[in-house]
Amino acid sequence: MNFELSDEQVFLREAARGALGRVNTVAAAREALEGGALPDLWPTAIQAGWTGLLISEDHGGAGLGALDAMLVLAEAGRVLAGIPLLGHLPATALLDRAGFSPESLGQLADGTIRAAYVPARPGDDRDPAWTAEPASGKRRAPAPTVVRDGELATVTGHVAWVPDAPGADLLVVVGVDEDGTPVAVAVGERADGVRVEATTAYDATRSLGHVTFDGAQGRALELDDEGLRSAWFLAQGLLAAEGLGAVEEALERSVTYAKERFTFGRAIGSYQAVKHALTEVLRRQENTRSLLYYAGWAYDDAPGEFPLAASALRVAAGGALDFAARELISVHGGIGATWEHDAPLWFRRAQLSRRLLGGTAESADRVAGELLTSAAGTPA
Amino acid sequence: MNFELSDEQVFLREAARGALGRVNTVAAAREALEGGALPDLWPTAIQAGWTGLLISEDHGGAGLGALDAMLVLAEAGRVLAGIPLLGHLPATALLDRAGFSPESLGQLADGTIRAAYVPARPGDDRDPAWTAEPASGKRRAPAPTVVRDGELATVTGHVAWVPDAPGADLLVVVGVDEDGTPVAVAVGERADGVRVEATTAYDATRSLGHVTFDGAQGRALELDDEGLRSAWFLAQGLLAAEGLGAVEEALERSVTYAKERFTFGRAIGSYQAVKHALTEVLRRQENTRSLLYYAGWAYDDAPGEFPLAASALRVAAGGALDFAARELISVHGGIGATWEHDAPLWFRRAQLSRRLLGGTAESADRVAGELLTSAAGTPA
Amino acid sequence: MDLNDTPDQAAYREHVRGWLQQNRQHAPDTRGRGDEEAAVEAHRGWQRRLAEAGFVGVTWPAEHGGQGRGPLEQVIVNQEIARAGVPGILDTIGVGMLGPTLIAHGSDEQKQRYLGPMLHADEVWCQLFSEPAAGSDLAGIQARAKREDDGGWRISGQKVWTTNAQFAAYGLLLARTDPDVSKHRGLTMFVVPMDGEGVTIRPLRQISGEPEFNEVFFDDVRLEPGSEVGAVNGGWGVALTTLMFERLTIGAGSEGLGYSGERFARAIASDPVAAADPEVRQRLGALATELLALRFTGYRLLTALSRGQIPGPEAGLGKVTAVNAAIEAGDLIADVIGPEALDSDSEWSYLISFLPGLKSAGGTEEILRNTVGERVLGLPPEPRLDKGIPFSELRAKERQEVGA
Amino acid sequence: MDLNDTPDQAAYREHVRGWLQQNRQHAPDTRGRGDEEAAVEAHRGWQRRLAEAGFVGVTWPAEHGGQGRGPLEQVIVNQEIARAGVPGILDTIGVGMLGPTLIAHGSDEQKQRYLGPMLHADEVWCQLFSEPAAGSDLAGIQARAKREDDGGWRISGQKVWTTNAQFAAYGLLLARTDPDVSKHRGLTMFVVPMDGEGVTIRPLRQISGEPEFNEVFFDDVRLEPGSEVGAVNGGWGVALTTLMFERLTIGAGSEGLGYSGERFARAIASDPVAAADPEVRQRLGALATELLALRFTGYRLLTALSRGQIPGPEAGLGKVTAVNAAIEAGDLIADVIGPEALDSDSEWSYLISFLPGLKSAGGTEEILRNTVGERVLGLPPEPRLDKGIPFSELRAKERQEVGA
Repeated sequence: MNFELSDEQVFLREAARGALGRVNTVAAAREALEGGALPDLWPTAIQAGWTGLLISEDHGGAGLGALDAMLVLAEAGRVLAGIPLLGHLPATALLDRAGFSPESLGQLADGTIRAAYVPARPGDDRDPAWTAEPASGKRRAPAPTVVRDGELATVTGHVAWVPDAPGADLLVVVGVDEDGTPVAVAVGERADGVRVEATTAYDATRSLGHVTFDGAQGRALELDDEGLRSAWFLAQGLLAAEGLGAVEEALERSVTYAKERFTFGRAIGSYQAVKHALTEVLRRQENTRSLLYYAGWAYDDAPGEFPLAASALRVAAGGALDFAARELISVHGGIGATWEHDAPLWFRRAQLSRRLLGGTAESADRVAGELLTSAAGTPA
Repeated sequence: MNFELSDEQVFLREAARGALGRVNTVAAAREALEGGALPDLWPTAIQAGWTGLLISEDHGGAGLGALDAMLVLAEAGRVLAGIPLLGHLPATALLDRAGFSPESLGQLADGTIRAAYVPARPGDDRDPAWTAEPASGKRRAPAPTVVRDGELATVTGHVAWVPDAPGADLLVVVGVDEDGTPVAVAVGERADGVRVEATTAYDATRSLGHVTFDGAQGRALELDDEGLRSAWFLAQGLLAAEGLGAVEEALERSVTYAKERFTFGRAIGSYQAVKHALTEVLRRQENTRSLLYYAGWAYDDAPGEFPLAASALRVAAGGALDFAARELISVHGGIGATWEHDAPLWFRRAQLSRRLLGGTAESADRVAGELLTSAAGTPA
Repeated sequence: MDLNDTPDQAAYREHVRGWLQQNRQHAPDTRGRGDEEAAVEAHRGWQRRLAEAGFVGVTWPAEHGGQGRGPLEQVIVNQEIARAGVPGILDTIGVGMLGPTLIAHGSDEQKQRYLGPMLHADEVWCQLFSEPAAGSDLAGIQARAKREDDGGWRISGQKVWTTNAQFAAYGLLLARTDPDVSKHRGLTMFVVPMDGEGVTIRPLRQISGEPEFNEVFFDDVRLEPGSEVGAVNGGWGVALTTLMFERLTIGAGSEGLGYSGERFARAIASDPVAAADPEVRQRLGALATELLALRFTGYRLLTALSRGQIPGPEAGLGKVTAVNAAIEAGDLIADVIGPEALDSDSEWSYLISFLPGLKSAGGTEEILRNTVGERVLGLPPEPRLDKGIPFSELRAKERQEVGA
Repeated sequence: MDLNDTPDQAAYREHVRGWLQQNRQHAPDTRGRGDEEAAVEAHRGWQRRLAEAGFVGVTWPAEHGGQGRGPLEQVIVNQEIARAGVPGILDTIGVGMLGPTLIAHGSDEQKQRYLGPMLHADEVWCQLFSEPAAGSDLAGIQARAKREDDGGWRISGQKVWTTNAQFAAYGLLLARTDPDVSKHRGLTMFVVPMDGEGVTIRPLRQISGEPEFNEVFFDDVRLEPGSEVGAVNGGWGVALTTLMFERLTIGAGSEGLGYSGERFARAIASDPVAAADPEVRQRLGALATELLALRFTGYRLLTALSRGQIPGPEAGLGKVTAVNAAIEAGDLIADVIGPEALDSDSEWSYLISFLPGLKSAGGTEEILRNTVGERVLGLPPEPRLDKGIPFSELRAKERQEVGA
């Protein structure tokens, strides 16, 4: 057993931290709320090789695993950096797995082409239907419909709140054919019948798009059910990884302030109310980290457990970041809740993140569903 | 506006506390766990006039209201006393409201006859069917069926975990006729086809019975829908009132110990972890008390709100007692979790109480249902 | 238990309702967000009109321009104003807290000069207590007041979380007049003209971007002799009076924040899938229970007030209940609606952004729980390292520890 | 990330598995609750058999009868024992914590005399640290040890929460040998024969009614010279060693409590209505996430151990996670099943009753959070009123404050 990062992974993480440290992404996050432009970090991603992280070496990528990708996203999350990897990485994983055209894969790997994953949530033990993100409300939307004609496929449907869709060159959308069987289709952003309405909500660093396909044509990818499912859970894991990084930074900032700020003659970190809350952040952070390792391991070594692992990771990360962000504000007192302070940027990140891609509540439901399905086959 | 107890109500409460103080009910609660007999507090109830609390003065009762009844039960709950009023009071409220035979009402009022309410849960906004307590599991059981023949009624069905059913002389059961319309029927304990299986679980002070009617004959009560519904919510309120009393006593004991017990050179009550938890008990206690007043007021003055009020009261009381009982143990450290200590008796009371009569979760669902029903008729 | 009016109260309610019906066309529309200055002027005029009708300072003694009525009558006015759908008064802080403080501790001259214009909103007031380093520990105030030869004063320092400072005529300011005694003992309360030279007001935006509060800077601001309220170095006692009135305002007005189970239920009811979901219902039921408890705790409090009782610090637990239930509600609604609930146009986005700041406004939950634990439950206090130490030494010690 | 065995580990696992297959018929049945004495004897025989095969004290140095292997091999033994469905060793406390303490601090004579019989369960050990007034504040121990003229000792006092005392041959006891120095400095560790004159053992029943622990009373019990472990008045350091091994045991064995999402899911899955209920699923998903995190935190910990790293106090947070998740699970299952779950025959009734006691066993959550906050996050400590004060004065002060 060796359940720790390899030296290469530690290096990858440190390199990511270094590369992202050169831009003040936190200040940019605030300015973007008032209409400022976000720094373009795609060149950084290209230079660091993150664009090809999940593309095999044969196709010009780094051929790394989900864990490596999550480590990079954790560093992005730590400084609230907006890099469109949450959309690109699951899309490239699908394309690589499907053996998409080598030329395109090469361009995706080197970042000349940027892809975005237009997700569908796999069915579960209660309802086998694949569904899409609705614009609003508790009822999930039907996944886009796909009509196949050999390699060609025609897609019709609507998916809301798609991460990193605006500006992507290639959309990898998961829909269902007339039998309800899931199919992934690669659709060029400029294809007829594709509309991406750029939007954002609450956290200006998070680029989102409402994507509409109106008989748009693309290329169907040859993928089995497990491959299609894994993209959804990979996206869950990547989003969660961003959360873990944000928690780490929030905890560091909270601890620093708790040592410096005095009230009633003592540093506030000496009071149990503060101290116990910050150890709770630590507890959640370390639990999240363990689940991140689990998900990273399962992606490669136990794909049957990956849905469980990634969903649990998402639940832990979502809760941890919400808790850590509120605590970051609370430790700072009133000033922590003002526009000029950085703490609200973590709060915004926390609130939006846990509502994306089905929301963390959906992930908790999935954890239960996976366990209940296994349990149904096991004597009590 | 006058939203406080009247002098008479304060007197009723003090008298109840005095009457119940004469027996060591807490010690008896522990002994009963090992098979000891519980003190018979029915004579105390008779002497204090509690048996006729909800029977009108014309029929020999005290003609008091739900609030008065809840105040008495709070005092019973404070000392974990097992008095079969939780069964008797809703039953007598139904009988009195239905204008049951004056002679019987007189005997019920003076305690010569003891009644028990065999409850059915009224339908709600999601499912209009009346249902009964199942022996086990999440699916609710069908309410007993009633076939009416004028005043006579034949009852068939099963209701599990009925408070105070064992030893009751008269069972007031709520069932449904062939149309699903609710009907209350008074059935003598000795009637053919009646079986009461005495049971108990976890809290030996709580007498419970699994009640089976197999074509048992009794007298149908003339009651409207609201009357029948109110019995269910009255039982909820009474159970919650017991909880409030138990919380008060648990808080007092916790505070006393937190002042006396020292660790690291300070009384443990000076540490924020203990202090903040105990103020949380206080907060919940006072919230519960406010809702108890609300429910008491609504029973008489705003019956349309009584389901909401009693359900909210039950939610608050169930949560408060669980929290207070765990805190009572926790403040006492390891010793608080031993058999010889009194704290576990509060814990047992808390765990069983919040699973009876549909459970507190059902009450929370009902609060939501009542509000959602009102909201549906109001513009957003 | 009786939630009905007495005959007297019913008559008073009738009177208020009738007046509002006749005068509501003069009420300003507060919903639009246009020109702030014009909105303030309109609101000022509305308070003046209410004051002339006797509906401002209902509980103030008649000799100071009030009505000398009980707290239930004040509630009746509030309820009827809410029912009529018109705004309340502009200067709730002055009329609710600062005026009563002046009545209790001010000189006759001060009462004469300030109370009337306050009631009529001719002069709006603000409260200048909190500082960046004196929030939870209010007695840690660093703003300095130095006496001049003529008995006047010079003020320097910074205040924060000041509501209405941007249009206030006067502020009630707590400043340190003697740093060489222990921290509660060297404070004095002052009346400060907000247009004085050296006063700078800067809006402080909250998470939502809205400027809910201000920072106020005092740079060697001159006060005339007689500006002190109460005794020199007796400011802590004066401040406690203000805080008691603040507690009354918060406790009795817990629904004033606009958080109610009914409101949140309406948001859920509009989504039939959510309204039938057991998990959503469970959460709604739990938070609505808290908010119902808050409402009826408010009625208990009002009953106590109407009997002349002063509520203890436990009244502050109502804020804890309100804020935490509203956080749960915001969470639930955002879970149901999804990212759209966070869109800047959504009322829920504003609610969600507002709550973290509200959590520490008027004292953090932790400080409140300490106070309630000690003063209501009688639990022993934490060891205090700052007792009896001159304020100046205390500051030096802190700087040293952080440096170490 | 690699959860697989190395080739060496795989071979070792094969060896253990083979041995267990051949010997499992000798394992006692621990499920029945019959004659306790006979059950202990059977369990003792099983540990002896495991010891002879080299499966007890896997990580102990070979010179003391151990195998000198790494923690992962110990885990392999544990896993294979669990897989075979047979009980583990009888004396987990002796072998896991007290033996290693003796190895670190005991005299050569003590190691010679005690370690072998401990491994073979010929002599079972118990830990005599906690007292009624020294739980969270372990250094507040009051049990007294007085030196005799011949260098022996007399022990008086009371210990509590003692597992296995009823059949232990020896105990490791912490007692106060000098009350006139500050509390951490006047303590000494001793080996105590449990059959000595003046030793009284009383079972202590938990909420469930099961006697999980004992109280042990010492009434002027004589110890021979040389019974002290480590230096006289150096007992606190010895105790810290034991507590470090306790942490390792708890941290690495967090699943030993038998709480897993899979187990709780089986209980829910048997009720199809519950299994489809969104509220039930949400709660199950949340608590199962915690328990999954615990499992993989355990693997991280084992990896660190296998690299020779000593886990810090944060390892104790695993217990917090485990206990709180299990409380949630008990709550959920009782909500689903109803009162029947609380029936004394139900496994859930036992679980629900067991947890409140477990919450404070091995240190309360509050103390742990203090320690982690200070030693891991580097937050400043609370002011300590007991530092440097002689123990005897401290006690007098407490008595005075409570009297006041």
